[in-house]
Amino acid sequence: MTEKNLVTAIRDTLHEEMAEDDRIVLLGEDVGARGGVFKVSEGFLDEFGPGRVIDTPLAESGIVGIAIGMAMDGLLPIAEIEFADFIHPAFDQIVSEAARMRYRTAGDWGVPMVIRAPCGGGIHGALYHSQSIEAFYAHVPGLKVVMPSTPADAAGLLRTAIRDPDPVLFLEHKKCYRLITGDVPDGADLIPLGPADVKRGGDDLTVVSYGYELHRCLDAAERLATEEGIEAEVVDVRTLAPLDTETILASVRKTSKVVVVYEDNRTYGAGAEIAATIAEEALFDLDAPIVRIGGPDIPAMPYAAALEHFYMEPEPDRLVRAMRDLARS
Amino acid sequence: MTEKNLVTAIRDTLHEEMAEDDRIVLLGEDVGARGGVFKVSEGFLDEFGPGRVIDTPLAESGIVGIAIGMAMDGLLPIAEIEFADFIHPAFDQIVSEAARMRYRTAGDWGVPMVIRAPCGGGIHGALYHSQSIEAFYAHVPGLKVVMPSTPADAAGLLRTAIRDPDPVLFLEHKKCYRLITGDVPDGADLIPLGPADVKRGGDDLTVVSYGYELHRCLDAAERLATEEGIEAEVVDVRTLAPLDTETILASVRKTSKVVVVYEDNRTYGAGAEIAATIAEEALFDLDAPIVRIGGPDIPAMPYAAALEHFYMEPEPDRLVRAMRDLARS
Amino acid sequence: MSAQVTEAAPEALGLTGDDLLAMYRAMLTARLIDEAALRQNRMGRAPFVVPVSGHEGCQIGTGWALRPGTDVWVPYYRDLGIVLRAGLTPYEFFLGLFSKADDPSSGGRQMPNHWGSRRLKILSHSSPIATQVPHAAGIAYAARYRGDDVVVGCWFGEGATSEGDWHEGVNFAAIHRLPVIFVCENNEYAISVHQTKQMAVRDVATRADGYGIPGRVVDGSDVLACYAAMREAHDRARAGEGPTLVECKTYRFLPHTSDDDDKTYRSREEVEEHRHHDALIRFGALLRERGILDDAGAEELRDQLKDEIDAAIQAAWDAPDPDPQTALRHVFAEDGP
Amino acid sequence: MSAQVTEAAPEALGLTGDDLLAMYRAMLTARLIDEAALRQNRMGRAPFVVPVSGHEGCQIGTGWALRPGTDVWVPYYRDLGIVLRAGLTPYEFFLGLFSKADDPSSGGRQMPNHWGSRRLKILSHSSPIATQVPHAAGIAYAARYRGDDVVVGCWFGEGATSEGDWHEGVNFAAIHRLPVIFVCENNEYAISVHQTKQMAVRDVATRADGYGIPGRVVDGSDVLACYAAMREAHDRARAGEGPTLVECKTYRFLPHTSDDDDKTYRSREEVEEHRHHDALIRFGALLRERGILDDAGAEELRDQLKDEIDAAIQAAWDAPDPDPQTALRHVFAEDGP
Ligand SMILES: Cc1ncc(C[n+]2csc(CCOP(=O)(O)OP(=O)(O)O)c2C)c(N)n1
Ligand SMILES: Cc1ncc(C[n+]2csc(CCOP(=O)(O)OP(=O)(O)O)c2C)c(N)n1
Ligand SMILES: [Mg+2]
Ligand SMILES: [Mg+2]
Repeated sequence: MTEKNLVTAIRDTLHEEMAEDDRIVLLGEDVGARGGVFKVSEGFLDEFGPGRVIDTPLAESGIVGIAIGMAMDGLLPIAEIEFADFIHPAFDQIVSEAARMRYRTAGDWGVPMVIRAPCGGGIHGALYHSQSIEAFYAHVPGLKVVMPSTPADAAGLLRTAIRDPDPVLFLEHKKCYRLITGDVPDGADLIPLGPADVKRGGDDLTVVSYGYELHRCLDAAERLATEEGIEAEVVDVRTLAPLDTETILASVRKTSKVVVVYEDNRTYGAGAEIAATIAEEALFDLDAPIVRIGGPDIPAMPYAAALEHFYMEPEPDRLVRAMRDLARS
Repeated sequence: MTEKNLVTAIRDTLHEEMAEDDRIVLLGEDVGARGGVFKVSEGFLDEFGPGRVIDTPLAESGIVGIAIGMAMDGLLPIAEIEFADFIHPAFDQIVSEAARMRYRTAGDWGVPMVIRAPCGGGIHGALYHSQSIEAFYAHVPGLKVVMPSTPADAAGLLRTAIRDPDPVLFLEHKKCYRLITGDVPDGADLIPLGPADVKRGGDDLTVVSYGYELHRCLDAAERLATEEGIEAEVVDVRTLAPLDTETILASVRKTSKVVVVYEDNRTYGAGAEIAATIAEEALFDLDAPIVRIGGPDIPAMPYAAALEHFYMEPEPDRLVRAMRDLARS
Repeated sequence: MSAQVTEAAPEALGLTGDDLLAMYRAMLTARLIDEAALRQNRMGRAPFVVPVSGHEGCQIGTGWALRPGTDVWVPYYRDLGIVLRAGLTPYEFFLGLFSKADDPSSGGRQMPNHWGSRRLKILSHSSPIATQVPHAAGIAYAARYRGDDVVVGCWFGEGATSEGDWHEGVNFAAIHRLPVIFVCENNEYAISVHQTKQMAVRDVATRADGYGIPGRVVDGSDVLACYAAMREAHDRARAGEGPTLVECKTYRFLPHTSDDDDKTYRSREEVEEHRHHDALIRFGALLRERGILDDAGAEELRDQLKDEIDAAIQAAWDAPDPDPQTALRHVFAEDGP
Repeated sequence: MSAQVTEAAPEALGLTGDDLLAMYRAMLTARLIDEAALRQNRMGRAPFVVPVSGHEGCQIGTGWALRPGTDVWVPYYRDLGIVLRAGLTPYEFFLGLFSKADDPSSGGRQMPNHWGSRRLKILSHSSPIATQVPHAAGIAYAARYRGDDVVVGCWFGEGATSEGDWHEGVNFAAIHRLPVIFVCENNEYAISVHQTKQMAVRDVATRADGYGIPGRVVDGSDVLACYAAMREAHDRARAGEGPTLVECKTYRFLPHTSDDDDKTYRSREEVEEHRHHDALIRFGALLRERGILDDAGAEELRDQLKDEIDAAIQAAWDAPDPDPQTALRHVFAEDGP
């Protein structure tokens, strides 16, 4: 075990995997000399050479499309999208090509590729450096969508994603990069894509979340436990697609109360699928209406500190209040 | 009132509006000489001229981006995407530009534009001429998403969309184009964007749907009424965004049972938001778990007749059975 | 600047009489399959047909410079001639046309002409136009990365060149001097949209300069000129000199697809005029001049191919349809990671 | 082919001494705002700064050929010089830098340098690169459609030319011969990615041929050459002759933004070398030669501008922040349809 922050866990995992397997190539904007705008590939260019660490032109659709070609011909490309907000030009290549390749060829061709994208807000990134994009992609059959919230999960899930025979969209919340630290196993630890993870046990209510919001839920849960003796069970979805409904439903059946929390704007967000699944599968286990907390339905997220703060926290202690009210209801 | 099919209602409305207001221009692939692959603009080129009916190069991002520029400078562009499946390259222009323009300028600039896209399957269109795309766009703040199911709604909603000061994604289900006919008011009838429409009254259960599936729900409801005396209330969402939760909740509170039906692949589809909203707002009004029926989680939709039919109808009488079971539960 | 490439003597190109005969046979096969497919469409057995007629010359001409079994093919839906050259059989074509379970491209999941075969090194191709261009660049990158002696051929219509993906894919290939050849089958129309509404230049090849690669313009009805331009590009690619953009001026004799009505956007006279430049006629004449194939031989070949195609149609029609339940398969790899 | 445009005599360009002085003043204002903004950043009052230093010459040179109040500006984040020319005041710039409620571009919603003002005919610009290129074409189409005497100027870096949107926007403008001028501020880098990894050509302007429009290459440190090229393009646009692609060879003296560390990807020597070609120095010398501005006058001007900027900073800093509740506003038009 080594303690590191989330971005270091990703860097180290990439480094270990690239040192292990020369089919892995990294491509994206500024991944080479600059080592990535978040320094994820710092030093990689010198160590692995320009053939494996490719500074691309400014063209996301091309980055993904070229990675698809590489993946169809024996390489294991890892495409870095500089900010998740800039993945949109690649939407067609991801949805129409990467995600459909295996299905449309009845299994003949596959696209073993990872797309890494730093996402999320609360980092003063304004409208185009703060977006959550998981809802768009979790809906796409043929694509796996992962968002780790801890360094250990990031390492284990990324390693599995690289070895997965199908395309994986790997979302990294920028706010977690340096803020979240934790122990990471030193070996080549693999965490399967799919299973959610109960990050905190509790009997009074279930909280389902992921990414940076998960940590805010954990903080709120701790506060409620110490100050009011309310024990919340906190489930980290970890993999949006495929979605682990079993773990979520098991917790809900146990606590009979659930709040779903996500940063993305609320309406038609990923939390809707989670809430809907509970409403279909566990309705009669519920003692209270499902509570869903998402961001305001505005383009994430304004620049001015006051406006950004409003997005992240429309009312003070929003989570603690919602969890308390639900537990007391 | 004149009886016409859905595609004719759209054609006539476009024609009336263009004759009325020369700020309206039509642009897209094959909209000119060919009159559109669905003949929606047949004869328009001769009548309105090449300045207003623009055959564009094969470039969807450009089509939308150019329409945005036109809209920012006083025109009212209607961009046609030949098939909704081909709108994906324009995802960035729609999400980052059209939908965010007003917000990012605090109201200074707006994009009064309509994007028309023929969507949906069951017409032997295979993986890339059958897709449902509403879930991707209904999630985007700043964008309105409309899908009419009747000729009258198509006419009234399209007319309103053209006059709306903000971008509207207008989805036309290809299967409804010629199959669905109905009376259309002859005047310049306007139907507001937002309100859902109860297409059939009933007390035993609520069915929430839209597009072509709505008609299959109505057929099933008729069968259940005549054969078994079960009266289903069928709500046509009509506008996915903004979503009319009041009308949906009012019906659910009345019937205490609800099934949400949509053609798009089920997981993270638009029906999830509808089901989640009901679970939050009307949980204690429900006598049975919410039922959600969506397409299989495969890329819509294979070409072979047998496979396409499986997508549209995995088991025979799926809707009738689900509605009956729910009513009887 | 983009240079015009014109007809060369077969000998100079290293093509034997047998080669020329094989090329003619392939072109004729494509033409006869087209006619047969449209008959199947009229009979109601094939809901959707994408004609090739008019493009056979530039497809076989360019395709002949690639090495089946070694090089990689990245064709688009119009490229029946290319996939025949790559090794697809008429029987396999009709399995696709009838969307049968054994359709090698997609098991009946995609529309006809949406090619793909790992075995034949034909990349799977979707409906969205131009998405295959970056794929071709990526494959060329992978091959070069491993040091494989592989050239990637990437075909598309002039309409595809308007898409951003075309620009991004060609640019990347040029920057890395990748072993890929971009072949534009310029038939003047993107469905109904004439070239003059697609670009303000006469030749797509003019764009090559802007990427720092050579551009070539060839008469698509001149099979040997197409072959010569492609051979040169193939040599450049193998020599590590990077991509070439080859533009073949061609014409589609039939509607865009069986769903199209081309009378709405082009005159019969225009179509007739182009039929006079049919590569099949022109190349047939060349074979006659050179005593490789006389009229009797041509007739015999045609009859033989027709029989083969009829047999293929029968066999394909009798082949099993996909099992509905299989619609759920292959969303992800079935063996798992 | 893309032609090289070189310095012309101001008289020949119809520029008076006052014009030259005004141009110099604008360039100097941009430079001094840059320095002041970075000081604010170090003081912790401006979290994010996008420097312009090095680009002032090509911005003021090209921007001067457009008519404020008549023509439309489609700039990108680096274009402080352009928006100053369009009429944005230093005070308004600092309102944006401090994301204040009265920031004319976005009311503090967008990052600094994400310009936009209906009043000044400056199109709102987002972070995604090159999305404004199709917008510029659309605006030019609308203006031409109405018969307005309007020219659209569209600025971007060389990095933007790799995006599909750039290709699609320029192509459409060329097809319709729209009154738009595409100006590439080529500073050799897209953040850290050098031009040689972005394209296989020396000049972006080489791409013009492929769209059927003229391309011009100018030395971005030669203000009058930039003006001359833009004037010619402006005349063409007004004469209905369509778009021009003007490439200005320039250089960014400072890191990409206040978040960047350019030492990781370029040497100090390289940066120093380019500082010797600072357009501000070169243009200042020209004014001296012509007796338009002597050293004393230059000093005086600098002091005067500094005072103005300091006053602007103070006023902007004291301006009110946006009210948090307003974050919910303007998702849609508030008056409704
Ligand atoms: C992204 C996308 N947009 C639109 C279409 C609809 N479409 C199918 S073929 C075609 C024209 C293609 O023309 P071209 O590339 O010249 O090839 P050709 O058919 O002429 O051989 C269009 C617009 C599509 N398939 N994909
Ligand atoms: C679509 C998109 N991808 C990536 C980025 C991140 N990014 C911001 S500026 C930039 C480089 C732009 O370079 P260039 O166009 O040459 O302009 P310059 O900054 O050199 O003036 C990049 C990659 C972005 N803003 N948008
Ligand atoms: Mg064509
Ligand atoms: Mg640059």
